[in-house]
Amino acid sequence: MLRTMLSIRLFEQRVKQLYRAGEIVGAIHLYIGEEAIATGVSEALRRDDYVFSTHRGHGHLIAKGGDLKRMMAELMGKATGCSRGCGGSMHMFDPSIGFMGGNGIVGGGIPLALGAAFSAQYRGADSVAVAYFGDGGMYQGVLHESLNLAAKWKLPFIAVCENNRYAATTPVAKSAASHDFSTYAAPHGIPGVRVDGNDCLAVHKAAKQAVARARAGQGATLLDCETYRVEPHCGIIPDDRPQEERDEWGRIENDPIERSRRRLKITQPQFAKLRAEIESGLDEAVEFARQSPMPKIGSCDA
Amino acid sequence: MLRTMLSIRLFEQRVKQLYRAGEIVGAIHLYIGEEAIATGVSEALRRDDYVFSTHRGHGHLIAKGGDLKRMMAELMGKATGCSRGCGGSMHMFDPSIGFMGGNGIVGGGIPLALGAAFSAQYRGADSVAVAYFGDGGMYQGVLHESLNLAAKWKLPFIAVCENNRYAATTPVAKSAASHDFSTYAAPHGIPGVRVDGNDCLAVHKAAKQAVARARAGQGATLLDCETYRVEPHCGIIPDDRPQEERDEWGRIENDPIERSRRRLKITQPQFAKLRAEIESGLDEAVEFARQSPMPKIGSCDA
Amino acid sequence: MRKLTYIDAIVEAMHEEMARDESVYVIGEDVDIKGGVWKGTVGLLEKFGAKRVRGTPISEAAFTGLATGSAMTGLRPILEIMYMPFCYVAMDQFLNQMAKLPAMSGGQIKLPITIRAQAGAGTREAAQHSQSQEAIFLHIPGFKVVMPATVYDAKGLLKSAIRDDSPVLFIEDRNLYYEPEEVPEGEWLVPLGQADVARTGKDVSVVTLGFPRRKALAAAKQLEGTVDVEVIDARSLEPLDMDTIGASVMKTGRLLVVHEAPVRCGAGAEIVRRVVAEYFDYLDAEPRVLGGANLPLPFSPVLEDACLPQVNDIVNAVRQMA
Amino acid sequence: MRKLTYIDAIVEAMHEEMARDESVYVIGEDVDIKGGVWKGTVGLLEKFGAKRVRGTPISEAAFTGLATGSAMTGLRPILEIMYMPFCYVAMDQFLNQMAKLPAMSGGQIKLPITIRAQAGAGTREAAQHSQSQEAIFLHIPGFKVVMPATVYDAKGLLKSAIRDDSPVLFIEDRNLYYEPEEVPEGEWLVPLGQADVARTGKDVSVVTLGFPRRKALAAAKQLEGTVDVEVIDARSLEPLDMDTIGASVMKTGRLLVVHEAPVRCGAGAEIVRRVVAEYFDYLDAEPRVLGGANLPLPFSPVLEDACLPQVNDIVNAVRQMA
Ligand SMILES: Cc1ncc(C[n+]2csc(CCOP(=O)(O)OP(=O)(O)O)c2C)c(N)n1
Ligand SMILES: Cc1ncc(C[n+]2csc(CCOP(=O)(O)OP(=O)(O)O)c2C)c(N)n1
Ligand SMILES: [Mg+2]
Ligand SMILES: [Mg+2]
Repeated sequence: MLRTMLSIRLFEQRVKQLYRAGEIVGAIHLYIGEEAIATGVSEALRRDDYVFSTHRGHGHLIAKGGDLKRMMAELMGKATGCSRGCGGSMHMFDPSIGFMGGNGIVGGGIPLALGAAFSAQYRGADSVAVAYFGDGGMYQGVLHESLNLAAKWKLPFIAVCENNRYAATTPVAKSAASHDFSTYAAPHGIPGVRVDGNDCLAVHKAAKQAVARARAGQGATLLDCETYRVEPHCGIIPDDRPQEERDEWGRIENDPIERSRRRLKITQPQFAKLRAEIESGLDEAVEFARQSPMPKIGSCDA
Repeated sequence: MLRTMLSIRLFEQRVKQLYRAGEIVGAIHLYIGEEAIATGVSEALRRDDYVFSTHRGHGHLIAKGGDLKRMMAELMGKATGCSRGCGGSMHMFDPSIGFMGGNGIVGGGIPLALGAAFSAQYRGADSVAVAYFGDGGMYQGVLHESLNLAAKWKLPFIAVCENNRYAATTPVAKSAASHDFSTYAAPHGIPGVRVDGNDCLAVHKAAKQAVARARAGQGATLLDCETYRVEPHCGIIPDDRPQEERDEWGRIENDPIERSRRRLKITQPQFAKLRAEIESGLDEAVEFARQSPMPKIGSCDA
Repeated sequence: MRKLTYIDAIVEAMHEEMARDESVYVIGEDVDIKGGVWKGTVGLLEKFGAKRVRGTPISEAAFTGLATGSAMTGLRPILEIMYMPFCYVAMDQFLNQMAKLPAMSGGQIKLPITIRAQAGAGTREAAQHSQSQEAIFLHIPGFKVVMPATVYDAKGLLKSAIRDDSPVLFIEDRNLYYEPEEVPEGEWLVPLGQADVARTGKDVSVVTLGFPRRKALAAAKQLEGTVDVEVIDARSLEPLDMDTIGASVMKTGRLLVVHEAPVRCGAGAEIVRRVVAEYFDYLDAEPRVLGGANLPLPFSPVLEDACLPQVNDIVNAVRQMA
Repeated sequence: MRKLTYIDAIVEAMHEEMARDESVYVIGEDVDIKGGVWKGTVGLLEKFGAKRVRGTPISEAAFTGLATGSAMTGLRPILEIMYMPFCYVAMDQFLNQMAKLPAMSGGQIKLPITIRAQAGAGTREAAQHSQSQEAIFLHIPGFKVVMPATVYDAKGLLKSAIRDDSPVLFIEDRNLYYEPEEVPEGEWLVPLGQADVARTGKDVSVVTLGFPRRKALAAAKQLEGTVDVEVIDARSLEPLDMDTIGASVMKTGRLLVVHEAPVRCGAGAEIVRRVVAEYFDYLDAEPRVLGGANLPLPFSPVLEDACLPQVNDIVNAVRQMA
């Protein structure tokens, strides 16, 4: 999992550079600091399981096995992109590995994931479907409708809240009457589990249980993963969060990657080597994206 | 409250006759058997409190003090109707007594009521707003969004679920993962109260508490009132509910009006007199409606 | 020939297509209880079981999204919306998701979804239960849209819709549901994108959408001897059969479009735009649209009737242009 | 004269109207945090307090309904939708509730609501963040709709919208937000229902909606000497100033409408329909609409640009008709 988390981190840092340099345009939401969630969840998934992502989805795709070259090409709007340049950062797709797309609408992907879970049940497959969403997604009614349906129909559905404390500039404490989103599961009679979202092992453990339940036909689970958004919400929005809060979450001991490195007792030289490997893959990805042609006019007319 | 309940019952029976006779057309949803809810709730309300109703709203309006003449005229599509013939059964309005309209969209009135509660708070008035909805409304996400907002902003908002076990032909047990809707309040940290919805005193007691909380600035409450729809869902839909269930709810001891009569020790002759009084008011209402002119073309071009 | 009602034709189409393809299933409110409110799913539960006939709670947004997600992963849902205005509750799922996923994915996602939406007006159910929405689904790219007005077309178009690989909005009119018409035995398809010349004539082309087909035919009958009216039932609005409409206009030089939706930004305006753009030189008079009044439909029968185009209105409009 | 940006003009209008009327308040996501994502509410919180500047959770359906309910009971909300396609999440509240309550109540309910919706395209934010929806709100009766394209109009129309007693959809274009233009000091109103003749000309009438005003003016400049183009910025789509458009068409005999929304069933088709119905005999050539491509907007810059009407497209279209 360390490798996956580091791949996500370095990918996002590269994206940030390219965005600053104007090589990548549009709206970019970085996953830095939240890597443990997608990594821990995907570690419990198979290729034929489904993932439905959000506006902040690069990490979800990398963790599901996404191709860095085609991702980078997508961000540059190239014909070789994983959505052929039609989707961009918020709408990457790779159905061949069960990655069913990012979503620009907060909460919009949740019932879609429900549908994939339904489809698995219908076909008698034991695949499961994961819906990621932020704390902001907890305020969208469709989540509650979906939890009810998933519970009632015992669908292999896993709702993963990436509770990074902010929806754009609005803190959770200002929007949510409840502060523990795992309690939203109770009225529907499904497990709601609060997890340390900066600990990939904790996430993985909870996800593994949820996946096992789902595969066994026992239905849905809601995970509330506590984490923190290290970067600003999006390129265009200045960041005004309290410095103490950022310092606290910024502490090296809180960093999901560093926590994993220490736990695995990876030495700094070993880590540097891993890092270098990933960076060279990223060099290739960027080069691939740069060299790729622009899509032909008309190529998104699905 | 007995008088109010009986007025509702007899009004609805009159509507049923007129509907059968073709004098009333359109979609009519009768409130028979559920009279204790609106009656118990409205008994706790003032004229300057707001009520937002549903497709099954005649009882809500009568309990709030609605004028039977103008209601009957509305049902006949007349110019003198409480919505000037523009609304019909599902869209009766009487803002002068705080009755802010029926609603043809399941759940649609809930956030409107939230707005009236907001408005009261904004203006520093101590009015409260009631949103009625059926068990079917529990499946609409906007309810959950509204509970969160009401809780967070401590709005004087009272959500009243008329849990009559069916949404059209679908029983609660088939749709809801949870069987106790009062539990939906817990994640938002507001009181959720389950009430015997066929006992106007029980409803009234719960409503009084909710209203007191709301007026005191302590925020919202969710009431789950258990009742039963005695009539078919709507004129056009045949009724296929289990006979045992209907028999059980049909038992005279379960009838909200009879329960009230017995409790108050009203004798049958007294009751017959009350009934006759109400019937004669209804005769007038029907006559008024019949004699009223049709609206002029263009009169609904608001 | 045999007699069949519009709603039974719909049921028959679903029976055939569900038997033909295991991935086709039905989802919507009450669809698994005695054939649903409109009797539009009669017998399906008994034949295909609860797995393939899914009654839902009143959660349009969730189950519309569910249908879409299931189509993304191999199924072919038939999604029933009990009354068309309830689509609005699920509009994000229709217009941001279903409409856009195929294009945003660069064509990797196919959505073989049929949306059965019950529409129609004149039934005294007031504004929130009666509203034509074809123009919205035509304006926002991503849907095919059909509006059958005969029993034959109901069955044939529904079967084509179910077999199509993109979202098809199939708009039904409850006023047509229960009156039998003659139809052939067995199976047939009506391809998407073909108008039906319901009556030939040489003086004025009247293009209808859905229910007004009947009213236009009645008007044409009344006008017999004075004006020779050609009635074209568009049937399929996207794709739209401009060839048939254009050929008619080239013959008559006069166009009247009739639908129940409000005129402003409606499908009639679009047909006028296209006819004007492509056949301007053939026009002998200004093309016109006769549509619903520009307000939410009132309840009172006298008011509601006045808001909808009636046979007389068509007669008058045709007289004015001929 | 002084320089002001479009977004600051909006802020100024709200400051003035909130100071003028206690019942006016602002509600939307992040509006109370540093002036919001777009800086469209800067200073309001400091001046008017948290009671009148309400940041909401991401619950568009609930807070749109809340705004409506508050308007039913005496307040005058300014409802901000962060990106226009998010309206779909609240579409029942917009189209079944806000649009219909005044009519269904027989006029007893008034809804003085201003909906500030941030729209626009060309910013590489892909299909779910860029979609013009004016045609939907024009088609479904119940709204007034304005689309200011200048700083002057942004302020003047917003003030008129806030003072109006019915729901007014105020469509902003993010591409216009931050570039200053010259405007007068103090207060002014621009009445709803008046078009602006942005440039007079005698050969071709180009009617624009929103942002394309600029492109049409640039095209007119390029065409100077060959074709004399009149550019009419519709500004207000409902009510629509047909007198000004008609007068122009009577002069030029040629009409081109330009907007960014897809052409099918768009506002351009509606303008063509009306011009054809009312000014047919003045037309010397077929009226045309130049609009967005008929697909969800793609991300890739080359593709997105190809989907939107550009200055060159306008030049070519005008050349073809002149
Ligand atoms: C329905 C909807 N409303 C508003 C937005 C604008 N928006 C985009 S991301 C965002 C914040 C989302 O917060 P959260 O769900 O917590 O995810 P995070 O960005 O924190 O990962 C907002 C308000 C949107 N995309 N969709
Ligand atoms: C959004 C929406 N979906 C479906 C309907 C159709 N419909 C009208 S009433 C009804 C059942 C409502 O059940 P419930 O909320 O329990 O109220 P009840 O009729 O039992 O009083 C349904 C499905 C509707 N009006 N609105
Ligand atoms: Mg967040
Ligand atoms: Mg019920």
